[in-house]
Amino acid sequence: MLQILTPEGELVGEPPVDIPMTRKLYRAMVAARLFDRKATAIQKQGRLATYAPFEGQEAAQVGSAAVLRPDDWMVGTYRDAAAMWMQGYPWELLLAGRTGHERGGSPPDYVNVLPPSITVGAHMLHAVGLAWSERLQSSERIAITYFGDGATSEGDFHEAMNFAAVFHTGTVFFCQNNQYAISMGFTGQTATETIAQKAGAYGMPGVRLDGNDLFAVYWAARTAVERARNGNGPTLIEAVTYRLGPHTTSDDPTLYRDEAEVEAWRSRDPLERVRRYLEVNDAWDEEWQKHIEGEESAVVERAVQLAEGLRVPGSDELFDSMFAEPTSDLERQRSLLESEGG
Amino acid sequence: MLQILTPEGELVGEPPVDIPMTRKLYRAMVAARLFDRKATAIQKQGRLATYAPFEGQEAAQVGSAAVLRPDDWMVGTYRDAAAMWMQGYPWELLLAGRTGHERGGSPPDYVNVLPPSITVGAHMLHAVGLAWSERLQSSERIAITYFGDGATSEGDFHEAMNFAAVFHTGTVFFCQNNQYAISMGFTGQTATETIAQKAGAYGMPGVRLDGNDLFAVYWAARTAVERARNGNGPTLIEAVTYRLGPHTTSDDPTLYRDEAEVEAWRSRDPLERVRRYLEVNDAWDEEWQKHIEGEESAVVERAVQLAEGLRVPGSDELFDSMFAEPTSDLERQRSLLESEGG
Amino acid sequence: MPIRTLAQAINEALDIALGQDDRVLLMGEDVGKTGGVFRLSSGLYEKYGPDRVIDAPVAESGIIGTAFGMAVAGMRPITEIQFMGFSYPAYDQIVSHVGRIRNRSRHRFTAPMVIRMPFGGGIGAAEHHSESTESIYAHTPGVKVVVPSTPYDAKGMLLEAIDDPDPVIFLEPIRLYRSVKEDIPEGSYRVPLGLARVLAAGDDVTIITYGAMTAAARKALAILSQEGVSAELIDLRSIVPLDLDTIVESVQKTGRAVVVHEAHRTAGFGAEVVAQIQEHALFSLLAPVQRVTGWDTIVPLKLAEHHYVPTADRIVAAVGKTLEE
Amino acid sequence: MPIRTLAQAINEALDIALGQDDRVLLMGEDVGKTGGVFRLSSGLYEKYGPDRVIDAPVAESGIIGTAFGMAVAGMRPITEIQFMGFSYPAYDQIVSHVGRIRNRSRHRFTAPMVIRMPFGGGIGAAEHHSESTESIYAHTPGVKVVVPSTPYDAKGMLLEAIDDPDPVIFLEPIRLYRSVKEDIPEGSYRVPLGLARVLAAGDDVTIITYGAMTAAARKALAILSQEGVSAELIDLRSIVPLDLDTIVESVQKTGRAVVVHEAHRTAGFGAEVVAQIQEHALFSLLAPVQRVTGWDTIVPLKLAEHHYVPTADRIVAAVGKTLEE
Ligand SMILES: Cc1ncc(C[n+]2csc(CCOP(=O)(O)OP(=O)(O)O)c2C)c(N)n1
Ligand SMILES: Cc1ncc(C[n+]2csc(CCOP(=O)(O)OP(=O)(O)O)c2C)c(N)n1
Ligand SMILES: [Mg+2]
Ligand SMILES: [Mg+2]
Repeated sequence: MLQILTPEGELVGEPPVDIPMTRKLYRAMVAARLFDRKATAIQKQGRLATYAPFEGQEAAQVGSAAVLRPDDWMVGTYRDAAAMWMQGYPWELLLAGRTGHERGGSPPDYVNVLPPSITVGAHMLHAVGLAWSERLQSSERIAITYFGDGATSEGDFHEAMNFAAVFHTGTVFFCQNNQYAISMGFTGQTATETIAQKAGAYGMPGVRLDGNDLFAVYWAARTAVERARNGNGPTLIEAVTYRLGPHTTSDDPTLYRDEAEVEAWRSRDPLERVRRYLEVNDAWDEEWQKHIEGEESAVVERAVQLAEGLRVPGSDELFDSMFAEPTSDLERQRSLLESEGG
Repeated sequence: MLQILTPEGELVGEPPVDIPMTRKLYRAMVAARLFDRKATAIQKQGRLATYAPFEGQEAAQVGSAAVLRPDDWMVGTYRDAAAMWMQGYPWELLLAGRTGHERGGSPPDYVNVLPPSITVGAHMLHAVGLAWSERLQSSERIAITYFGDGATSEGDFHEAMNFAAVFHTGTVFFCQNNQYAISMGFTGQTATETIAQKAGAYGMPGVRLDGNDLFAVYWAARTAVERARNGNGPTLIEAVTYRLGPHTTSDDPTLYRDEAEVEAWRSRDPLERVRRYLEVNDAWDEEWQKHIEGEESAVVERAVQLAEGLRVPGSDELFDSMFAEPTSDLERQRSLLESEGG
Repeated sequence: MPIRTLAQAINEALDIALGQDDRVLLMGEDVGKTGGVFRLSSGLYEKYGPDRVIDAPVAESGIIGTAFGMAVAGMRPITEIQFMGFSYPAYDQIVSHVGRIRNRSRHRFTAPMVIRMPFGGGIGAAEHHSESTESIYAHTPGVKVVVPSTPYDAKGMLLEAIDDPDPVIFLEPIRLYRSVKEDIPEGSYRVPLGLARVLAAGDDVTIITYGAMTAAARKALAILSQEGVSAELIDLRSIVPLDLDTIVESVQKTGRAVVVHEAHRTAGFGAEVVAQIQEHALFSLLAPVQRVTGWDTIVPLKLAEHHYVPTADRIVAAVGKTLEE
Repeated sequence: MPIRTLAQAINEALDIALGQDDRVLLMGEDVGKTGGVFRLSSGLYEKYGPDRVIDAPVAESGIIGTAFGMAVAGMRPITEIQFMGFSYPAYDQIVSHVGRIRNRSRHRFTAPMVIRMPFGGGIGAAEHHSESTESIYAHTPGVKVVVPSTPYDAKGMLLEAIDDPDPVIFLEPIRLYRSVKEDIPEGSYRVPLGLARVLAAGDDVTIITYGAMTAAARKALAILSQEGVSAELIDLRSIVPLDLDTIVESVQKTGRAVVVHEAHRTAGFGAEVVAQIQEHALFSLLAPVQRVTGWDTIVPLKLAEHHYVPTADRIVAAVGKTLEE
């Protein structure tokens, strides 16, 4: 398992980024954690429908998204808010999906990130088609797709991997093996020791790495993205990580795992090891920490306000969003709703 | 690639069966070929709907089915008539599906072979459930499933392999890699060199062998079946073989492959090498060949008569075959058909 | 008789079935250790063990396809699809195999299995979690499709479904899991499949519905009765097979009907009910049968969901239309 | 104007679209080297190469799911599912993604793509090869569902579908591929989606159908006219959206209607048509609308298929019933 930065913050390999860049990525991880905790908190207040926290997976998401070009495609899940935000998806829209507003699925024009996928598995195929399409249009854009350990059991994972390998698409398959699919532990999901080895079934390279190690993630993602961009085809990356929180805010993880296991993974926290590394390199102090936390908190607060301030969608939006032009069927239904006083 | 008997009929390993058994299996292959050619011939006369010939794949089917117990489960495809017949599915019923009679899907009580699967991929899951069910009922029955190279691209292949490995079911996955899925050559189907290596994605053993070599097939199938029966879980077998005929009688293979390729594979004929081996061992002569051909032809002829003589299903059979008891919906529809003079 | 929610009633039925018959097993995502995302199978994993209450990998086709094989070889699998919106990856298995094996083999092989699916909206859930696409299953030959809306029916129908010699799709209205309660018998009892239930008798109009929409319809009844309109309320309970007699008898009496479902309108099951009414009771109709339905749109997320899921007010308005003529 | 079969008309439309617009591509099993199992894309692989006419692995979800991604990123994929009965593994992609992305993203992302499927029976094919489950797609929000029955319509509608900004399911009646021929324009022309076509005018009864059943209906018309019955024949051509005006106008004129399809009866699209007629023209009806349909059974194999697929005689009998009242 590839590792560059140990949980203690010691280098055991060549760091893929310099100190200023490491500070930037660290700050992004701090921002992501603040967002995640804020979202969890306001969900408890009933201001969001269920929320799927990603605490513990910040290095995997931030480190991998950091290597993309701004116009690359990203297709992730309900748990990949940090990666999507890195690629330009505003926090407020990532929240809006959870306040129950479809507007949340509509990132700005220049952001090539599909709305978070709720179905498990299907979206990986989309990333294959996106990258394929770009190549056919002679563009250099690649596509990265995020998914979990559970998703590898779906047939669509298989079809996506196979199509990507056969048609040699510029797709990076980034699996966050966070050890659980809701209550199902990794060993119940597959009889293999790793997810990375599944790449062999497709004639694709597979890489396994410490997903809580920002540097290992960054290095492997950069390698895979370059490979994809150069027309050398897809890669499967398995980032071994852990979901420290519940599956979603409706989940009760005590039903299926021990606190001791969680504690063991807490000591492998992806932020803490980078903090130590920066500290040793005189690039971190309490003051800066407070400063960035203050700034990023303000951004998150503002995002919450924006999300909650979005105009509530009226019924017209319903009928107007299905096709470029509503069909006659939908126009009839619109009148019917009116006539029923709805 | 495992091989025991070369195309020239020379042993390069230990034969898994003795001479009398080899004669029995050879005779079964001869019978299968006669059936296959007869079916193709009567299809040309319009007496069958399309037919999917298996010429060239006799060793794969006969050799693997020969290792089963009579009550083991078998789940195969439209091209696996020889294997099914080996397991007790009467030739006449295998024809009846093609004369357009549902009765063809109904083997005798004691034959645990599901009707030939027309959908590609889905049936492999059934073999997982069958074997699983037997284990839960403390029975020693195992399940073998036959499928092609094309089928490995379907999501259900993946889900079946994964469930079998995770739940450790007594399932043998027998892939006849006959190089084509209709017009799609093997190299367009997957980017891997082999199908056997896909087993690694599931933590399952995978074996690749010369599928035109009766002995290699027999040996590997026996090993896998024993493994399954002993509770040691599933195996993937890739039998490398070739479909000498068209995909079905409606197919025109000249559109996608060269005659030279076909000729090369003809020289690897699965029957001929066993014949040579038997001949060298004084266990084959022209006379015996004529004798068995005569007898097996008669059996096939009789099967054609039986299939064509089956009572044509009336409309009642339609409504009576959907549920144990027709529902009220179906009873209404039955009356309606009558009232419409249908 | 103890008071039970619909969720508890299902739990009891599962417990009884697993306890009575070794061939019965439950399989689905998270049904074991956690008792399922709705906790409907709570306690059963501990009681019957991992061979009988099976936590499956995240693969719906795998769940239905292997359960199908199990059923063919003599087990009685009950499968849980976490939400109806996640049943589509298993759709091919259901249409192409589960509903066909008896016909394909002329009764030689059968697949007695239950496919449970929580369905319907109204709880402000995430996308795909509010689906109500029962009509696609109603259009699938070889499977029965039933929908209890009370704890009593849920328990009795589930036990009946498990014993049915054919596959049964068992739809569970999410919104009613914990919002309806009633006294139900302890132990085993049966409610036959295929029979509707008249929840309230009335003379002026027939309201026909099923699932969570029975709750909206009950509210509508209360409003209507204040307005002096006497409505008969039919809970179909089973859409395949359909209890046509109960429907036709009622419409012949009232001369007016409103069919309510939260499914999309076009080719929703309401169309079938309307078609049957007009085939069998056209000349009793005093006004066109009205359909109160979800729209041909995606079920909206929380903030706009009320524009989609039928409400008591929309039902009342539709009844009003039938009374205009 | 050259005489073309429906199959040739489709081939021409594909050729024109591939020739005119680099974003257009065709993907499916065996569509390339062999030109597809029905040879509808013959010659196109040679002409446009493997990047534009793509032989896909045997994986329907893969085909639709990757084509969806391609469409989102600017291509105009035309996918071929070999037979409608093999579309079910892709059902989840269609319901959960193809039909939803525009709504999910509030127009930010769209998936303009065509999903072609040969459908219907009557040719004594193997199991799964005679499916006609269009109503499940009609019940799927966000996709249009169209069904040409003539070479002229096939070409013009396919070109229109390829240009449509939204996903279109394009159903091709297998039985008509080579059995209907007519003069059609060379080059490009369009037939708008969503409009029915009156194939024959009449006064006594309206027969409403689509796909291969137009052929049976035409035969029925011939028989009826000998019996002195003047029937109007409507080919819906599009089931989503539905051209309600044409239907209602005709039924208001004739007072009688028969809806014909080869799909299973329960929750088939005929139910929707009947429901719409009774909603919009109840008081014009002189008799219950009749549905002549396939049954809630598996489509039988060759020997018994004629008990299933509607025939001219069954249509005539149903017309007779409407005239009895
Ligand atoms: C097709 C489908 N099946 C089931 C679900 C319900 N579900 C939501 S998340 C989840 C577990 C996914 O686990 P994993 O892929 O490991 O991702 P993680 O949640 O751990 O990030 C399941 C089963 C779903 N959303 N989609
Ligand atoms: C789900 C599904 N998709 C497509 C088809 C059409 N089809 C029939 S056979 C075939 C090729 C299968 O190839 P392979 O698995 O290699 O088996 P072989 O025919 O070579 O024995 C295809 C695509 C089908 N029957 N089922
Ligand atoms: Mg996970
Ligand atoms: Mg093959």
